[in-house]
Amino acid sequence: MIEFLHSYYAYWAIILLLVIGLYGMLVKTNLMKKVIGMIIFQNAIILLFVAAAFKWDATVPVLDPAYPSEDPVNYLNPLPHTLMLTAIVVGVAIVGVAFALLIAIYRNYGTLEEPVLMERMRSE
Amino acid sequence: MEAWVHLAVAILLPAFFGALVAVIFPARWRNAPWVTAVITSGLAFAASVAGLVYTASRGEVRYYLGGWEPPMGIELVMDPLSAFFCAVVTGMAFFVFIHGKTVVPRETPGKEAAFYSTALLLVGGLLGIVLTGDLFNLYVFLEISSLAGYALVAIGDRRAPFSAFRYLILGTIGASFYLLGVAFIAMETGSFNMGDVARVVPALGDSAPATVGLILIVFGIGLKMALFPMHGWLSDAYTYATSTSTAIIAPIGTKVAAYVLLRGCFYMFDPDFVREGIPLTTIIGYLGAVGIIWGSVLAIAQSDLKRMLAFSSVSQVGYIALGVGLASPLGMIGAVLHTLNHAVMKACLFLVNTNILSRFGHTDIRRFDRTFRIRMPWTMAAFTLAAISMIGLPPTAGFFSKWYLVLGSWENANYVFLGVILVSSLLNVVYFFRVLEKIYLRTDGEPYDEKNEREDAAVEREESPASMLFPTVFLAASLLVLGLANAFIVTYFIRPMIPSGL
Amino acid sequence: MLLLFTGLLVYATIHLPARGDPEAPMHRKENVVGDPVAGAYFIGNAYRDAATPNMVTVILADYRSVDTLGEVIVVFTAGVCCLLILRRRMYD
Amino acid sequence: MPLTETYSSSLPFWAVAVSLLAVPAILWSARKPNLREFWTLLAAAIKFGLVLALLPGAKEGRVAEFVLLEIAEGIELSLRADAFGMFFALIASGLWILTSFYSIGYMRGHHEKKQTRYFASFAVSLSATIGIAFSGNLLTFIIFYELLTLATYPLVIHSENREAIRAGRQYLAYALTAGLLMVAGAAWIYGTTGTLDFTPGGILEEGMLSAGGMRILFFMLMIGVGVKGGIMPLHSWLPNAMVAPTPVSALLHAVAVVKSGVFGVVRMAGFVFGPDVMAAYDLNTILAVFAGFTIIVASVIALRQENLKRRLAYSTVAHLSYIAMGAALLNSEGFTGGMLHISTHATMKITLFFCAGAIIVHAHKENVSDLDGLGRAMPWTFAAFTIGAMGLTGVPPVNGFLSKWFLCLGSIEAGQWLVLGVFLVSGLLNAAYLFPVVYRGFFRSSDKFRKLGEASPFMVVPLCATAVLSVVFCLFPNLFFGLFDLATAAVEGIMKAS
Repeated sequence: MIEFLHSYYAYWAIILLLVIGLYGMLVKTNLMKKVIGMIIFQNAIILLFVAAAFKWDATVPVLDPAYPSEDPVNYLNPLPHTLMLTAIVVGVAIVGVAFALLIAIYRNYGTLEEPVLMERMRSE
Repeated sequence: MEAWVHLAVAILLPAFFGALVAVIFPARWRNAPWVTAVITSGLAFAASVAGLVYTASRGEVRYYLGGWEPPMGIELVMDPLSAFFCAVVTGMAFFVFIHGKTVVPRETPGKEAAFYSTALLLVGGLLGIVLTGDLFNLYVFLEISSLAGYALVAIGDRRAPFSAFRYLILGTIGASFYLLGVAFIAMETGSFNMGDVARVVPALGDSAPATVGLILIVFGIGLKMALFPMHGWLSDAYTYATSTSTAIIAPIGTKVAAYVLLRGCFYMFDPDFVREGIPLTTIIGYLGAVGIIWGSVLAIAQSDLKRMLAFSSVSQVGYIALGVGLASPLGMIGAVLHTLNHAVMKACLFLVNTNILSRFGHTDIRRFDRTFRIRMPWTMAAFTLAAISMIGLPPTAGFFSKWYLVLGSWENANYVFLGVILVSSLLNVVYFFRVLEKIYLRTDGEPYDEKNEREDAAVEREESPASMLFPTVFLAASLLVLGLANAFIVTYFIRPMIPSGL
Repeated sequence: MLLLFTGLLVYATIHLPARGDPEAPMHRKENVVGDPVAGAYFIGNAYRDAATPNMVTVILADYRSVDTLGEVIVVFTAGVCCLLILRRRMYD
Repeated sequence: MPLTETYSSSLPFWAVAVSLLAVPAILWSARKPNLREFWTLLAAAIKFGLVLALLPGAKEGRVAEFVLLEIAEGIELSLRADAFGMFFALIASGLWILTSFYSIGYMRGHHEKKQTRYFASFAVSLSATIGIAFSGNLLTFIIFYELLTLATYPLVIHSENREAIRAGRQYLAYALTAGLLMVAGAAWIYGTTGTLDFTPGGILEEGMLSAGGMRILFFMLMIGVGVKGGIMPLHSWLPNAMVAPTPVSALLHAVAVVKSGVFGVVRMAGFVFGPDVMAAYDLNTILAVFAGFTIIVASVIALRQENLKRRLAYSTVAHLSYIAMGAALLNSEGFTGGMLHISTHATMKITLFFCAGAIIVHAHKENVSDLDGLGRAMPWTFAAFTIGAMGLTGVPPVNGFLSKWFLCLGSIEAGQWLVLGVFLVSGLLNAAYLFPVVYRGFFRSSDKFRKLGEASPFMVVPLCATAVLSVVFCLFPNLFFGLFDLATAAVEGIMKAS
């Protein structure tokens, strides 16, 4: 049982983060908080990939003469790490565009609270 | 063979190259971004058609980027399915760009370069999704196209940024779900290459993470596709954006999501497993069926033409989902053919919408009257033809995709789908003939007399300029051609793409 | 809905290979049908292929350089998007 | 009777296409009425000539076939001029010439607006009708059937007042629903048999579907064609479509639309289901019940109609079901009678509608009670009306007698005394609702029409021509291009194959 928990607790922590992020995106009414939820959600996925790349008793994927590279057990899996570098940048780009949209919304309506915003949009 | 391999790259490169070029011209060359967009999308279109013909006759093309064989490197795969979708995407983009010559400078003054650059990025991203053979690479392209999509939706009236923000939140959820699904599949199979995944998954037997991964991908992509309960973003996004933005996003955005759905369900996974192991395709099909009815009913309730067309998109996407849901060769033919048909119809209708908007300044159906026909006869003729096709009357293209779907429904003995297709056609009649009556008939109920005739004779013809009229009428006319040539398309282009397991 | 999502994910994760297990499909040299797996190949061959000790760098810049190109395009897209969204509009 | 053989010929295609090709010419010469009407007449004449050119072959049992292209995977857009199709095409294209002449007189006499749209739609309708006649398979049939719906919609809403628009909506709703049911039915048949080609004796065979499935399929297809054919619970669009100009009514109710419907009924009965399947699953009884009900009820309703055109419309509803009834009898006399009634009813009813139109345009009267003494002012018109009325009642020597004779023979042959009773009772009802018009016209006197002369020759000549045609057709049924032989040949094909 302990072993089972030991093997899987990281995934569950990530799921918790995912749910928090999703909750923020779907339920919060402040648009900025939605963006924060989005950031949490994206980063949780990144963590999941990184967790998947993990191997017990392995070192970072930089070639080290002390660890023979013929045996992949010696190094962490480099592929998910690489992919996540890309994913992080993609995430940042999305957040950037989200902020640009928030600026545009604020310029047009002077608020980022969804109920107020809906009210003002309806009264146009 | 050697030279043809490069076709896959030749489709992909022009769009991104054009996006880069479009922004570097000095501001006083006002038409330069437009010319760039038309030329690059035209090149991509030509390459796509060449690719389509090539793959139809000689099978798929695989291009190893950087020379690294998969699963180490990333490959571009141009098989009949992806070549077909490339042709649809680039073709629609080409015609919409031509149409934008005078509209874009009016709707987004001073931002033509950014507009065309973004639009080309959208096209490039979508082409990347279609062509890539790598799951993670697909995510990158998905985000490129999504970002461009958000920005295109955000320009428009005052409400547009908010609808774009909602689209962004939901779109990001969709893309993240996709990535999550990819994570699970990769952790089970050890590879991000679609071909590898397709080989490994059957060997795994019943794998819970891979299944959940597929479900996450399907629902993530379902969000992008505006599949029924996830369609909320679409109507506002399409309505408040500028009309050219809508015209470029609407025909191709949701279609590429449908491509991912097809790819995931029938190519990466064993169709039998998806159909029977987990009733995933059946769920997709029923969601599509509900979406067809729901979208049509809401379309009837709209008084604005653009919004009506947006809801009709929800309904039409449902047909594609329904074809996927049948999970049979006929269903697949119906779905793929409807992708093409609906892309052409919707592009044509949104271009008509733009023509009306730029001539009359509004698209409020309640204010349409018979002078529209006299002032813009060709545009209205195009609208009529596209509307008939949307309803699904022969010999226009819309009829035939429905025909294959109806055949498929009978084959599966799925009477619910059958009923939905029939009922929705009638609903389409309601909302399109409502507009047609307004355009062509006098609805004031007075008898036609000399006074009316003099009034009608006094109305001047003010058709749109040729750059707008040509794509509109061409797309409308091609609906007839596609209708009559559908057997050819099915036999030569769609049959070869049906996976062996289906 | 959130509960459904959580349940689905937990169901999937408990069937995943244990975290850090070097025999997980992602880390093995060959997958079940006998094809090479990318991760192990990178560890074994990155230096030989690109003469760079950092495997992540090799993958980023060589094996999967197209992803990186895509990443650059994403940033470019974001830039153009901001330009399109934030430039002052005519009626402002 | 030689065995049927098929030869390939593009004539059927050109027969369909010629009026479509006339449409751009008609639209192009919108501002020159004489030129525009010239195109219509030219197309009508060429079309008739092309159909005639196919006739010798069809009589010898040689079927001209033209495959245009593959319209859907595995299904071709094929046109086949078999005996039955030829029979219908001959009637439709022949009467188009007369209707065109009459239209010109009517539209100009009435100062109708939008005549260009009118003539263009008319031309498309005729293409669709000939297409229906020559359809070689069910999908081709459906395509032309839907095209006919679209093409006749502008004709129904021609006057663009509220009534017309409502009628148009109703027409669309009925016809498009029907079309969809046919699409679904066709898909079912294709899924079951793998073919949709019309085959004498039927595509379907016993045991292919369960009894319930066969009946549902039958209902789907029969509702599909029955809507246009005005079979009773589905008829209500037809009298409402009366708001259209009279030549349209003549076209809708005598030639193109409703006849396409009943033509479809016979096609379905003889070439899709086939007499054997019909008999095996009691499908003919279902059809007979609906048809018999329609004949009696529509005749009774017609009795009570004050508006002359509406009265004729209900009469049409009743007479269309004669044809369906003929098909339901499932013997050669029944089929022959039904087919002949397509042609005989066409000439008779077109005569009556032409008369009604002439009365409307010339005397501006629409109601039966206003016609007192009009017969003396318009003797030719009323004489023609009398002949038409005699024909519908079944009095020799008008051709209605001929078809009724065969229908009655068929019902005796089938031992269906009830059906025979229906025919006889409806004959009496016909007399009861048509002869009062004649009586009022000729034998009641009124001063209202003393100065009124006869209507324009553009109208009078066609209506007299159709009246004379009705009589001659009865006396010499083979005089016109061997119509009678054609009908018997078609019936023989069906009966022999089964």
